[in-house]
Order: sequence, then structure tokens, then C-alpha cells
Amino acid sequence: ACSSGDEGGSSQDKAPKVTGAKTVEIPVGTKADSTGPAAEVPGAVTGGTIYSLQQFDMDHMDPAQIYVSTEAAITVPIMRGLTGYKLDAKGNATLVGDAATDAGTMKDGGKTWTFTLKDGLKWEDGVEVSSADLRHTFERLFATFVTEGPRYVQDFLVGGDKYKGPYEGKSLDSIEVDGKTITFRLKEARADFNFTLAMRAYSLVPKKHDTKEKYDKQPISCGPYKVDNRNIGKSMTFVRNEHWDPKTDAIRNAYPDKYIFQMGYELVASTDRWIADKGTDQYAVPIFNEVAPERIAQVLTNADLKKRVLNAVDTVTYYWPINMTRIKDLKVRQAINYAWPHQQLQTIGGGAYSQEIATTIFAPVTPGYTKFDLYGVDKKPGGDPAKAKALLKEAGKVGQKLVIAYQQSDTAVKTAVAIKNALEAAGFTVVNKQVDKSTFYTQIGKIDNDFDLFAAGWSPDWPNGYSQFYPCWSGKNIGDGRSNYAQLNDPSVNKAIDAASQIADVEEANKAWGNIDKMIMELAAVVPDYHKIRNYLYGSKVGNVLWDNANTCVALCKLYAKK
Amino acid sequence: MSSTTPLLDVSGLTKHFPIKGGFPIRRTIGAVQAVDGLDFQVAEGESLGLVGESGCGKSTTGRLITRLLEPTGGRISYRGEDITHAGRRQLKPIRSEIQMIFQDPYASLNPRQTVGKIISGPMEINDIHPAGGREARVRELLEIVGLNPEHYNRFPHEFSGGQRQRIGVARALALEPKLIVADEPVSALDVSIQAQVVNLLQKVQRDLGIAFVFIAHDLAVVRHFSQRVAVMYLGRIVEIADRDDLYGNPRHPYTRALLSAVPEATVQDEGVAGRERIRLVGDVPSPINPPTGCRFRTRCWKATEKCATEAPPLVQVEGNKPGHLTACHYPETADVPATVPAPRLAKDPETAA
Amino acid sequence: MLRFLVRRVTGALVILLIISAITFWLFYAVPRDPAMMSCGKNCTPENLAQIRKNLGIDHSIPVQYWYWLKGVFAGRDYAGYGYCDAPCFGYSFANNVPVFETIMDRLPTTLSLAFGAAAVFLVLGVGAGMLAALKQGRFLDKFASSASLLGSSLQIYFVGYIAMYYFVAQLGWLDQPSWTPFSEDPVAWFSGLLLPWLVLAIIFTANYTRMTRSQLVEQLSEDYVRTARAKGLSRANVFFRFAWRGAMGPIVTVFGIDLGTLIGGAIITEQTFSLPGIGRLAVKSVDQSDLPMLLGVTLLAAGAIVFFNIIVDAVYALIDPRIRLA
Amino acid sequence: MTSTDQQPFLSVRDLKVHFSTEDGIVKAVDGLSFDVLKGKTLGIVGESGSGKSVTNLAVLGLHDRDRTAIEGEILLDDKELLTASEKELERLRGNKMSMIFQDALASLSPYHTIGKQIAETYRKHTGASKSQSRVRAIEMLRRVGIPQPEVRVDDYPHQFSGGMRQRAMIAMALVCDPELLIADEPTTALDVTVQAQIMDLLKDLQQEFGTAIIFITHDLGVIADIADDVLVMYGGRCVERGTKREVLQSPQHPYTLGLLSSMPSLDHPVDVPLNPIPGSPPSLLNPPTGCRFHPRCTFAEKVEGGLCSREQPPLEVTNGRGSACHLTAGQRAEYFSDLAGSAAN
Amino acid sequence: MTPPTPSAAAPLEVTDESVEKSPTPSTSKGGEGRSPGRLAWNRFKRDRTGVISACTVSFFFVVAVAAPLIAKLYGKDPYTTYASQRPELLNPFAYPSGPNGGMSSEFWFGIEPQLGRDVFTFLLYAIRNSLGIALAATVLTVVLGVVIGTTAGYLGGKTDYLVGRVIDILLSFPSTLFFIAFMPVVFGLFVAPDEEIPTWLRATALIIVLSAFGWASIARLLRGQVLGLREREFVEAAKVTGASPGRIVFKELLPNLWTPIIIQTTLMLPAYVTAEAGLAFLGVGMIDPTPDWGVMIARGASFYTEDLTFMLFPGLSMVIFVLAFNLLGDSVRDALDPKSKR
Ligand SMILES: Nc1ncnc2c1ncn2[C@@H]1O[C@H](COP(=O)(O)OP(=O)(O)OP(=O)(O)O)[C@@H](O)[C@H]1O
Ligand SMILES: Nc1ncnc2c1ncn2[C@@H]1O[C@H](COP(=O)(O)OP(=O)(O)OP(=O)(O)O)[C@@H](O)[C@H]1O
Ligand SMILES: [Mg+2]
Ligand SMILES: [Mg+2]
Ligand code: NI
Repeated sequence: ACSSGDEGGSSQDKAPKVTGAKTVEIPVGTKADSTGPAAEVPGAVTGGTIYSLQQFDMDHMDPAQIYVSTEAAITVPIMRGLTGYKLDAKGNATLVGDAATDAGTMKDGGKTWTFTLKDGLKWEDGVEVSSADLRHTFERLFATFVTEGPRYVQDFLVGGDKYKGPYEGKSLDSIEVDGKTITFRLKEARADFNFTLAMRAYSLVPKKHDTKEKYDKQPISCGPYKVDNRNIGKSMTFVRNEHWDPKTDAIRNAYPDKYIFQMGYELVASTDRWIADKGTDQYAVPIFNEVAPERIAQVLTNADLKKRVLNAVDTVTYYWPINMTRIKDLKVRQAINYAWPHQQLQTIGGGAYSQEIATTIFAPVTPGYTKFDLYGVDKKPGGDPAKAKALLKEAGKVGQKLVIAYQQSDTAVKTAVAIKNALEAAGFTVVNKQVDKSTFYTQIGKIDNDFDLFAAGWSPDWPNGYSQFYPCWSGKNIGDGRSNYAQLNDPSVNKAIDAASQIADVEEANKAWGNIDKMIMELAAVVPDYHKIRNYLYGSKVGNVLWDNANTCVALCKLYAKK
Repeated sequence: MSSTTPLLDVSGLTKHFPIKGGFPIRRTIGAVQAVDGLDFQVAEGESLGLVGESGCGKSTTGRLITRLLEPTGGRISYRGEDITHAGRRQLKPIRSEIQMIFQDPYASLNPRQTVGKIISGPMEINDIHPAGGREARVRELLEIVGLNPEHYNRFPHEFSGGQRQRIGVARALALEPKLIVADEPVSALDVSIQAQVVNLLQKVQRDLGIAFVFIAHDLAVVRHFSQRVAVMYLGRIVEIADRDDLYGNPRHPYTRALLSAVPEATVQDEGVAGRERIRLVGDVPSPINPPTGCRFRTRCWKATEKCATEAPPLVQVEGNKPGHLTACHYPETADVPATVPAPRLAKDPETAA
Repeated sequence: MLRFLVRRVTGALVILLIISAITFWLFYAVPRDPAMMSCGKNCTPENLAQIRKNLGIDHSIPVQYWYWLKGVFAGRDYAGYGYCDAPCFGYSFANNVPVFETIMDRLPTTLSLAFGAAAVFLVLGVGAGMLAALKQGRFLDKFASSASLLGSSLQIYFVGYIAMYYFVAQLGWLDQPSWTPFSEDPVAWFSGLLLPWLVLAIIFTANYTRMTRSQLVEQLSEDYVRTARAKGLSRANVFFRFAWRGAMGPIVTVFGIDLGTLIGGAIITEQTFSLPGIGRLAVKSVDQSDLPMLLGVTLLAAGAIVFFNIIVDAVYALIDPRIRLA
Repeated sequence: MTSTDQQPFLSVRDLKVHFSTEDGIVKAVDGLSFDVLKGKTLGIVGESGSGKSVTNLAVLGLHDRDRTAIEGEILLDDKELLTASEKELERLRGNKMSMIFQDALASLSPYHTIGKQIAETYRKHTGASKSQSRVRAIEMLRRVGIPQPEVRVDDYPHQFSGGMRQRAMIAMALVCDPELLIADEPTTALDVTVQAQIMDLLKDLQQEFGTAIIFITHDLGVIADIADDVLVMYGGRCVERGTKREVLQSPQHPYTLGLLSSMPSLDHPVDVPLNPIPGSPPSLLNPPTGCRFHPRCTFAEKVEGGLCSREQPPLEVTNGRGSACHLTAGQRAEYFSDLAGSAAN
Repeated sequence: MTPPTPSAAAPLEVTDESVEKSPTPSTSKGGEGRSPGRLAWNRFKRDRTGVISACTVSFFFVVAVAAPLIAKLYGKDPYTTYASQRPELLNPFAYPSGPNGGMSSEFWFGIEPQLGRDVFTFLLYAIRNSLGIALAATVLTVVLGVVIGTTAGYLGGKTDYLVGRVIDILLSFPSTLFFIAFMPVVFGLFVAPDEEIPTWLRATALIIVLSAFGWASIARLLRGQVLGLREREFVEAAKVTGASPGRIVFKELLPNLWTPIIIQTTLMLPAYVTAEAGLAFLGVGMIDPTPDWGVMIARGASFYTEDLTFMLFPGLSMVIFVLAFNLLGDSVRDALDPKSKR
């Protein structure tokens, strides 16, 4: 392994290219689709234990607090919402009813939604899931301790702005429960509300066992598994929930007896273990631990290893929002875009095998994606310092100081070096500011922060433009801790977002979102960095490792442990 | 003794070293009574010998006189000036007049300084500028103590024990002192060398008229060097007298025992009565817990009840010349050999305690 | 002995108290708000206030410290999480778990790592040192001395990765370092820790070889060793009962210090081998600005050092009767 | 020597002990011969560094064989010790011959009780049981005058006073009734009163057991007290030997004479300065040529032709009496007479 | 006593003569004496291992000092990411495309994966920075340790007690943990949030934190030494002549402490080099793009499977340096303190 001089060989060509990837549309399934049990996986065997190696533990286990992909992915086996995504053998998703009998019924053009609870759903203590639980699940989202999760439902529901949660005995009138049906009344039409409810944050919580803050440590399951043992920062075990009835679940197969999630593995360490493929590591799958950039070459050039790689295009786009409050000059922002060392950053991130240079905010797999390249990245992937400098000069801002915030990590540090070199070549003065990992998002999320440019990324919460653009680019979503990091508040963009979200026709809407993408790029409010290609290496004894297109993670409930 | 004030006057000099201990809070729980009420004078140009067994407080006395230690009690006056508790500043003028020579020729010279520096150091400190410069003076001093002035730039480790002790003497002489406290200056030296140093000191004393407090445990050496001798036992002076008086007419049983224990390089002819032999039994008691009354009583063959209750004062006992003071309730008499010579070897272990 | 223990334990407690106070104070020396971290995306002032109250950080720093201290000895009531029994080191800012439990959970890993490595390097180091002392100036001596020197010049992360690469990935002789509780599977426990032990040992052994050798050489030239030989005792007897006895003291001292430090966190080792021990917990708590955890870990580490100091002194007194404990 | 009929118990012939050090070869002992008779005491005097201890360590075979070159012949009761194996030596040490060292505190193991250290020797050589040897240890302690030996037997050396430690050393050395006892300056560190006690003890014990003793010291006074025969060493060689009376009363070597006359004494006149030997002891790395004493010898120029600095004077021994000096007998008689007389006073 | 024949009457002259034949028939005639330092130096010169390691160590220091010059002659610098202008230097996996980590006549030690900087100059500057920090920390530590240790030892009493307790506390502190925990605090105290933490501050903070903990052990050692020396008679001799405490500490005691001080220094410097590297490894030391030895090794450690060359140069050079320094330390110890055979 002394030299890596010779090329990786032909395998290079087989790596997926984002540019060629199809957009992934998720259809809405029928009632029949929503009826369990889930189709058997050919060749799957029951029993055994599946392990995982991952870097971080989950900060939250209370569904209302879950917004992070890892947490969402890992809780699929224990949490069920009204709706969910069902995967076919190839991993193509359909939106179906999960706890509900179907994917919901919309009235008033989307202002009223009704769902019916399935029969035979039980909590892990054997008690039936009741409609009171349903109501409670949604009402508790308004409690003060819920600070992390998404706010869609809270914002959509009529009266949601005043409601303070169920704990003082008040209930929310816009949620109506009648027998097994639950009806939501929304402020404005939301044709995709059933997609919204598929988010993990809206999974069911038993009223009886709701311990408020403490529920975060001890969620109660109604899925095929339950938490047996949790050791924060170290490990977590899921064991079977005997009260789960497969017939009620169209989404989940439950082959292994146990899942053991092991935390605290840096990328390099976990990759090495998968490469070694010894002992229980043979049964290990990654949740979010990709092949470390340092090992990509080794893994992808080795035919044996490559067989064990799950390769998928994620919906996420990583980009660098520019703080519009601080950098008001369009030319300066454009200059940043021109100067950006796309190719070098791609190289640092592991090369074309794990990321593709982005020129848009939309990922190519998200419906609505339109290809465009406003800043000539395709032609000059290494950046165009000359043009950038010219723009800066035009704006009279040569020597403009840019404070770049980045998290403390190996790759981030290298990235920062590359960016600094590139931007300084274009005439900027760059200040690299390392920010505590733990408070990074808090810090850049503050309105009056001291940074001009920072790394962020977003993947839509369900596959359309609304959840891509509204949270991050609507002027209505500016505030401390909100995700409009660029603090973009452009009237025309705001208007366009509002308009697009009202379009019921999917085709039409997608087009509108594609335009918004371009509008924002014209304002240069952001430097798109790359689209992510995931390379997940897994143990040799894990069967049916599938990419879950909708939840954008490894489909935990489709795995089985080979004998 | 002349009527003029003596050079050094010590009275009631006491030094107790505190012992720390106790539980749970550390505090002083006792004291090592190293020196306990000494009285003596040293006249100008006179040499006072201080002898006694190990641990009896000789060095402590020497270090009290040179004010390396702070006395617990008593009074030290130098030329009539009270220096008992004088600070460094107050002592400054006197420092150069009282000097010290140490026992260990290896430890008493700074191994990292050249001989020249060691000897000129005191002059530097006291800002003395001898005519002709310090270096010339150092060479002169080296010559006085019998060393080659060429060795100005050498380091102590290049010299033998005797030569080092000479360097120590030269250092003490550098300030032209009036009083030198010599703490066992020859104990660490071989006999052949010891004589060289004793002769040198004697010459210095005579030629320069320096007074000495000469500490030693070798009675023969003290006899050779000191005009007056004080015998110490467990922090007290038990007997002090002129040389001839003390060696010729020891009145205290301890002095007597000490004298009789000195081995002499002479061979007795068979039949000729040897010197009297008094064998003391046991060891010196601990100064932390000294015996009551007379401190010697635990090893004294004459001890009675009285010795246990009453500390004998240091006085001129009957039959002594003036200036010959003894602290004993039952002083020996000159002509009769020791009243009850102790058995040669304590066969009964109990008595050896 | 009792006096010694009482005095030293009191002293140790005072030291730990001061260390905790310093840690507390330094943590707040940089203005930052731990509540912000848990407040998330939809943070309102009320949320913040609530979180502060839950975390028990709604007081001035000295008062907080006082409450914390009280918690350690008497338990404490937390607004958000109910009563926490003594010894209560609080709840983690980052994920609200009780600090004490977490530390107790990580401790076995660190203890296994520390004691295992200690056993290896003690045996290897002292053994090699004895051989070197016995064969002074011979080949074996020179070999042991230079090998140990080389060992001490290596860095854990350097050898660690190389060893993992060759012995685990390439040759497959050893297992990938991992943690399995002993009670669960002793074999896995052993094989998972073997490599970290060995790597740690390589680095530590050196010191022991050198020290054992020099101590023994010194002791062997002591007068009382000569006396023992003059009594007609055999070389081996003299070596082990006299020289070794005297050499033990300093070795025990250093061993105690090393053990204390290792338990306080073989941070780099745990990081290199991804072992879930106290060291990694510490790094994580620093990353997350998690004061209660950081305090807990710091105190544990300092406590280990202080504890082993006391042990060392006590053992020293057992070895050397001249030393009186008080 | 008075009693020539007796076979020497220990006989040392032409002993050479050379150490190789960084700076060169230290000839610590360079051709030394002497005998020790049963039940008699041989006193060895000499300045510090004259090779006294080295000689006696050689007798016990305690030098590191790797770094010491030892030549000559050491016969203990007709047994050659230099060629003996380590095992044989171990059997002899502490049993047939034993040694008392100068610094008792350093020479006793601080880690073991006095009793253990004494008992150990006994067990090793007699195979006695633990309890037997303990009884023996207590008995020995009592014998050397330690009060309450049953209690003190369990004390550690640091709990003993200097004199008691030295007694314990003696007890340890005598526990197996050795036939040869080597005492290496056992009293130098002690006070005169304690020194007198210890010497009396040694004398008594010798009378009791008939042990042959080598008594090392640099104090002629001590020699006068305890020795039968005297060996004067200088720079690793013997310069004079004879009976105590012969050596002390009529020294035949200028060095012995110098030693005697430089000693202050309790009954010399006090006003005359002492009469020191000038200069300082020789370096053993680079010893003076010829007679090693000649640089310090006041009589060297009396010998014609500078013989002293060229040629090493032989030690001529007749009847156990001899000295190594180029001065003729007549010269000695002339120069030394008054001196010797005064020394004997 | 009758004075014996000739010489004794003039003992002084005789002694003079004897001095010429004194036990050191040394090379030094009269004039300059052989100081203890000089003797140690002579001993050291004879020690072949010591001399070789001294050369090795000095080589590293020369390289460190001359790094800018060497880089200039060599024509590269450690900051330029050569691959950004010449993407062909790296393969699609971001590893050097040439064999052996891209070693060539242009890039002697190859180029860095991912960023494509020049390894040779980077290493030069890394050595320069790391040694600089370690050296500064060592000097500061030793100065602090010496001043505090000797003062406490000499003054004794309350001062000594107080210093002793502070030392106890410092030595009980888990130092690595403390470093990682409070480096951010130090930065936070000095740097405004929108400013980059300047490299000098990182370095200074490292130096301060390292020495803030390091001095304790040296101080404790020296305190012990001083306690011993204080009772030595030459100190009393100085006192008797009226020397001030300052003079005693600096002129009498300090020269005698050089041996332990030098020995401690030789132990401390390599320890600091590795400690600094360890901190960098844990992410609290120096940081890219400042070249640093530890950072290099840590990064090399993550690439070694594919690009061993990149790990080897910094790793081996550090092992060699530390080894040479340790050997040097041993030799210095032997030279200064010939009795201690390690
Ligand atoms: N600094 C000190 N602290 C406590 N005790 C001390 C101190 N210095 C001396 N002593 C004690 O005081 C007593 C007298 O000591 P000192 O040194 O004066 O005796 P000495 O007569 O000089 O003995 P030696 O002949 O052995 O030199 C001894 O018991 C000694 O242990
Ligand atoms: N192991 C050794 N290596 C080198 N030189 C040694 C060794 N042992 C002794 N010497 C040297 O041999 C010489 C004689 O030493 P020895 O111990 O016999 O003297 P000594 O007559 O017993 O003196 P003292 O009266 O001081 O005990 C000394 O110069 C000493 O330095
Ligand atoms: Mg004294
Ligand atoms: Mg000797
Ligand atoms: Ni005379």
C-alpha cells in the first residue's frame, strides 16, 4: 500500500454520478398498500443480531424533538406515525398509512385532513393505541420543552400560534378526534400534509407514559422493537416488542431478534472494522458512518470490498449560506461564488465518488430539480479568481473581510484551509473561525451572529420543494435558531415560495420550485458546495441492505442477519 | 580572666528545636533540648575548647554563637554588644569579626566555585577592598595557609581533604576576624593530615591573635589547642577549666570517664599499672527527654536520689582553682582514682540501658 | 495507620474540592450559555429560562457551585429530572443523563485498559530491568536498555495505527480493539483489549526497565547488600530479598502515579482505539461544553491520582519500615 | 612475631587487587602479604585509601569479579580462597569467616528486623529452624550486651542507637562462631566512650571463642589497645609489620614514625607544635615511583642516589618483623631513637 | 617532645611542595582549573552515543532554525496547495498520483493527500514550530520551576508549605484532560468571536498551559535539592560571612543545581514535543494551516493505508528526534552524574 499512484481501475466508471441520477418521485399508496403485513424479503431469515457502528449517539429519542436524519433513521423500528414510507424490493418508496389505515383523506383542497387509526396497534406494554394518544401526540408538540423538532404541523394547525400544549388541561380545537378517526384543520391548504406527517417527529406517543422532558430518554414503542438498554454515548439495544402485530404494519419486516447500535466510532475506525470484517462486525451496518474519505480509494478499488458497499445518492445538498445581513453587496456574494474552489473541496471530501459538485440548491434526486450553472462552475471547477477579483474591484470591496465559521473536525479544517487560500487569491481577507461542535448550529443560527459564511446542508423533509425552500429561504423563517441561515429576506423570493406552496399540481409546483432555486442563486445568497453520494460499507453477513429513498438512510427494517 | 569585658560572653544560652507532630492538627509537641543554659566567656586571643559526645550540642552552640541559629533563650554578647536576636543588618559589622570553620572539608566548600572565588566571596559580600586588590589578598591568604597561590583558579574537588580544610581556614581569615568558631575542623581528617591543620590553626591563633571556640570530640586534640576547655554533656556544660586543671584534676565523673576512654598509642609494659579505666555503660539519653536533675545521673556510678531531683549548678567546687567550675553534687577528688570504676563490660544487660 | 489515612484522605478531599472549584470557575470564565445548546431551533426566551431551571444553572456561579457540592454529599432536587441521590454529580448538559451513572458505566473500560496494560508493562518492564541489572554491561543489558529507549520514544497514535494496520488488518493476528464487558464474554474482553494493552505497554515498559535497572544497580552497591553477601547468603537470595526489596520503593511510586494517570484517562489511547472509556467521555464532554460531565470526569481523574498517591505512600511504608505513617 | 611455631590461620601472599576504572587502573592493593594466627588480633593501620578495606573484601571474596583483577594467594586454614567457587565461598562466609563493617546503619538492611538478619545467617549455615535461630539471635544479642534482647530482636536497625547497631553487627558476625573475624573500622564513627565499650566487648568475645581477628583502623591508639600484631599500610602496600610493642615502641619506617609523632596525646607537652607528615596520601591511579612514601618522607634525601624515588624498597621480614625502607638499620637507629622514645612515653 | 630533624620546623613550605604532587597530577598546571562542568564535558565527549545523538538533535534544531532558508532554496512553501493549480498531482481519490506519495525531484518527500501541499517544506516548518513551542515551554517551565522551587526550598516555613500545597494540587490535576478542556477557555479569553485565533496565541496558550502544569514537578524536585543543599556547610559558610539570601540562592545554590536542572530539561523537551503532538492529535493544539509535527502525524495516521509515505516522514523523524534526545539525555546524565548508571 505504499503507493497509490496507479489509477483505481475501471471501477471508477461504475460509481453513480449525481448528474445522471433520476429524480425520485414518491407516489401516494392506496389503502391496500397500507395493509400489513409487509412483503417478505426473498431469502431472508429470522433471528440473529444486527449491529451498527456509528459516530454519534442520538441526542433525542422523544419523537417531538427528532429532526436529525440519524435519529430519524434509527427510530424506524420503534416509532410509528400516521403515515410512513413503504419500500419495494428495489427500495422505491410509496407513502402509505402506517398507524393509519391509509395515507389520509384531504378535503377543502387540503385544508382538512382525516386519518383513521388501524386496529390492533399496541404499545409495548400491551395497551392498545387509543385516539387519545393520537390527540396527545400532536398537542404535546406545542409544549415548551419541545425545542428541536420541526414546526410544520404546529404552524399549519388552526390556532397553533396561541396553543401552549396539553399539560395545563387545554386541548387544541383544530384537532378533532372521533372514534378512530382524527381530523386536522389547517390554516391554509396543504396538499402534501400526509407527507409532512411521515416525519419521525410526528410519531405516536402514549399519553399515559408521557413523562415530558424525561420521555426523551425512554420512548415507548409501538413498532416491532423496543428499547431494551440504552447507554448514552456508547450503545443502545433494540429487542422485539411482543405486542407488535405484523399484520398491522405494511412497512416493517422484522427479521433480526436484536439490534445493537454501538456509538463512538470515528469514520476511519469504523471503516477499518468493516474492512477487517471480523466477529460481530460482520453483522454491522452503518447508520450514518460512511466510508471515511481516507479509505474511499481502498474500498472502491478493492472488488471484494466494493461488493459490500451500498452506494446511493442522497437528497442532501451541502452549501455555504452567505450571511445576507452582513454581506449586502450582490457583487461580493457573486465574487465568492466565482472564487469557490469546488474541485478542491470535492477532492478533500473524498473525490468524485462521494460527492458531486453542486451548482443548485436542489439535489438532482429531488423532484423539481432543474440543472443550471450560473457561475461557470462546470467550466472552471477550480474557481475563477480573476473574475471574482474583477467583481470585487467593481464593487470597490477588494480586501473584503470574510469571517468563515466551521466546525472542528479534520475534514472541516482542511476545507477551511482550501477555502481561505482560494478566497484570498480572489482578493478577500479571510478569517477562519473554528466553532465548538456542540454550539455550531446555535451560533450560526443566531440572527446577529458574527459570521459571513458557514457550512450547512439541507435535505428536504419530504420530497418536494416546500420543505427544501420554505425552512431555509423564506423570509418568514428568520429568527434565532431558525434554519434560514443566510437570513435571506427577498420579497420576490418570499412571494414565489408562498405561491409555489399553494400549487396543488405536482408538475406545476416542481417547476415553480425550480425557478425559486434559480432566483436564490441569482441573488447569490449561498454557495452550493456538493451533492452527496453515500458510500456505506457493511458487514458481509448482513442481508438485503437497501437504500431507503424516502428516509434517506439504510432501511433498517428490511435487513436480516445471514446465518 | 581579665576584668575587661570578654570578647564573647554567653549566658544562659538555650536552644530548643521544636518537634512537630500531633493529630489531627500538626503542632509543636515537644522540643529537642539541644543546648540548655550555657554560660561561658571567651577572652580576646584565647582558645576555648568544647568537647563532648556526639549529639551533646556542641555544633548547636557554635551555630548559635555565629548566629546561624536563633537562640531560644539566654544572651550572647560580643564585645559587650548584645547580638542574641540581632537581624542580618544589625549583624553586618560583626559578621566579619566572627567566622567559622567547618567539619566536613567536602561539604563546606562550594564545589562549583574556584578557590579564588570561595576566598574572595566574603570580601565581596562585606565590600572589603584590600590594598592591592582582592586577588592579591587571596593569593596572600593561600600562602598563609600553606597552599600554592597558583591554585587560585582551581576547584575544590582537585584538592585533598587537608588542603580543602586549609582553604576553609583561608576563607575564615579573609575577613580578619577576631573570633573563629571551629566546629570539629580536624575530625574528618587522617591523623597525618590532622596534625598539619592543627599546627596551622595554632600558628594562626598565635600570629594573628584570633580567639577560637574550638569544638572537638577528641580530647587530645583539644588539649593541644585550647587554653581553656569546657566539657559538655547533653546540652549542658558539666565542667569548664583551664587546660591543665581539667586534664590534671578532672572533678566531674563524666570528664573523668571521658578522659579514661581515650585510646593512647602507648604500650604498657606488663606489670605496670595502666591508666585508670572507667567504662561508661549505655548511650547518651535523648535530648528530647533529658533526665531530671543531673543529666549525667543515668550513666553515673555515683548517682543518688539527690542527683535525680536537683540539677547541680556549675560552680567552683571545693579544691578547685578559680575559673575551674564543675556541675556535680559529688565531685571526684584529685588524688584518689575514680571512686568506683565501672565493670569493664556490663554483663548484666539491664544496667546497660 | 488510621491517623495516616484520616490525614491523607482529608488532604485528598481538600485537593479535590479545590480542583472542582477551579474547574467550575474556569468553565464559566468564557461567557457561554449551556442552555443555548439544548434549546435547539425554536428557542424562545421562555424555553431558555425553563432549560436553565431544569439544568440548575439559573443561579450565580458560586451558588451553583454550592448546590453542586451539596448534591455530591446530600443529593439534590432537579427541576427537570426530579431527585438525584447522593453522590449526585448532576445531569449532563448535553443529554441530560446522570453524570455519576455514565461515569460508572465507562469506568470498567478504563479500568480494564489501565490495569491490563499496567500488568503487562509492570511484568515486562521489571523483568527486563532485572535481567539488565543482573547482566550489567553484557549484551542483554544493552539490548534491554536500547529497546526500552526506543519504546519510550514512540507515540501511541503512531504505533497504534501501524499496529492496527499490520497486526489486525494485514496479518490478522490480533482482533480489532473493542470493548466487551468481562462479565459478558471474557474471551472477547481479552482479545479486544490485547492490542491496546500491548501498545500502551510498549511505551510504558521502557520507563520501568530503566528504573528497575538503575534502582537495582544502585541497591546492589549498597553496603547492606554487601553485608548480606558477607553473611554467606546466595546471590539469588541477596538479589531478591535485599536488593529488590530496596528497589521496589521508587518503582511502586512511579507505578502508582502511572496507574492514577491511566485511570484518569488514557485519552489518546482510547481515542486511537475507539474504546468507550473515561478518556473519550472527557473529550466528548469538552466538545459539548458539558460542565457536569467534565467536572465528574475531572474529579474522577484527580481522585484516581490522589487515591493512588495515598496507596503508594502506604505501600512504601510497608516496604520500608523506616518510614512512619502519620 | 612471638609465636612462630603456630600455623597461621589466614595467610595472604602477594595480594594484588586492581580495579579498572574510567580513569585507568587503580592499584588499590599491590603486593601485600600477612598472616593471622588463631586467637590473635592483627591490627591493620593506614590512612584513608591505603587499601585496608579492599584487602579484607578480597579475603571474603566480595569484589565484583568482572571488574577486579585479583592476584596472589589467600589461604584460610589451608584452603585457597581466590580459586574457590562462589558456592564454597558462600559456605565459608558468615560461618568460618565473617566481617563487621564500619557504617553499621548502612550495612544493616533497613528492611528486615535485627533478629531476622542475625537468624538468617545462623539458619543458612546450620540449617536450624526458624524458631531455633530466633532463640539463637536473642542469645547473641544478649551476649553483646543489648538490653531486653527478647524485645529488641524485632526492632529495625533504625530504631537502634549507633553503639547498639555496632553491637548487633558484631552479634551477626559472631552468630556462627567464626574462626576469623574481620572488623573494618568498627569504632571510627563512634564516640570514645562507646568505642571503649565495643573494644572491650570484642576482647571479651575473643577470649571466649578464640577467634582470630583482623582489626582495621587508622587510629594507632585503638591498635595499642586491642592488637597483638600490627600491619602498617601505605598506598596499597605494607610498609611495616611486627608485634604491637615492636611497631609502636620502635617503629622502623618513617611513615609509622610520622603517624606516631603526629598524634596529639593526653600527656605530651602542649606547647610544642605537633609533628605532622607533610603532603597528602598518594594517588593509587598514578602512584609515585619507587618508595610510595618518598614524596612525603623527610628522610628521603638521606638515602644516597635518590634511591627512594627510583626503587621500591623490599619488605624484609624476619620473624614476623619487618619494614620496607631504604634507610639502613643504622640510619634508622640514629634518626628515630629520640622520637621513638618520646612516642613511647 | 624533641622536635625531630630538619623539615618539620617548616611545615608550610613542605606542604607547598606536596601540593605539586597532589593527588591530581593533572594536565592543568596552575592556571585554569578543571571545573565540574569541564569534567562533565570531557566525559561527555568520550561517549560516542551521546555525541552522535547530540549531532542528530542539533541537526533537527538547525533544520528548524533554517527552515525558511531551506524552503527558499528548495523553491516551495508549506502553504501553497499545489494541487489546486495542478489537479493532475492528485488522483481521483485525492491521493498523490505519483508513486511513493508523489515523491519526485520536485516534491522530495511527496505531496500531501487531499490538499496537495509540499510535504518537505511542511515538515520543515512543522519541526520548526513544534520545536519552537516545546523549547519555549521548556524554558518557561524550567525558569518557573527553578525560581519557585529554589525560593520555596530556601525560605522554608509558610512559603514552602504554601508552594508545596499548590504543587500537590497541580500534580493531582489530570493534565491532558485539563489541556483539552481549557485550551478553548484560554482562546475565549483573548480572542473576539469574529477574529481568527491567531497562530501566535495558539502557540502562546500552549506554552502557557504546558508550563503552568510542568513547573510543579521541577519545583518539587529542586525544592528537595535545595532543602538538602541548604544544610550544606558551604551555605552556612556564606551566611556566616553575611551573604544576603539572594546571593546565597543565586551564587551559592543555583550553580549546584545545574545538574538536576539540565537533566530535567533534557527530559522535558522531548516530553513536550510529544505532548504538543498529542494535543494536536486531540485537536486542541496547533491547527492547519500552521504546520505542526503532531498534526502531520495525526493526519498521516489516517492516510497510512493508502499513502504510507505521508505518515512515515513526520512519524519517523519524530521517533528519531525523541530517541536521539532521550539518548542525549542519558549521556548528559552520565556525564554530569557519573555515579548514576541510569
Ligand atoms: N535543626 C535541628 N532540628 C532538630 N534537632 C536538631 C537540629 N540540629 C541539631 N539537633 C539536635 O540537637 C542535638 C545536638 O546536636 P549537635 O549537632 O549540636 O550535636 P554535636 O554535639 O555537634 O554532635 P556531633 O559530635 O555529632 O557533631 C542533637 O540531638 C541533634 O539531633
Ligand atoms: N570498587 C572500586 N573501584 C575502584 N576503586 C576502588 C574500589 N574500591 C576501592 N577503590 C579504591 O581503592 C583504594 C583503597 O580503598 P580502601 O577502601 O581499601 O581504603 P581504606 O584503607 O579502607 O580507607 P578508609 O580508611 O577510608 O576506609 C581507594 O583509593 C579507593 O578509591
Ligand atoms: Mg557537630
Ligand atoms: Mg575502609
Ligand atoms: Ni609529641
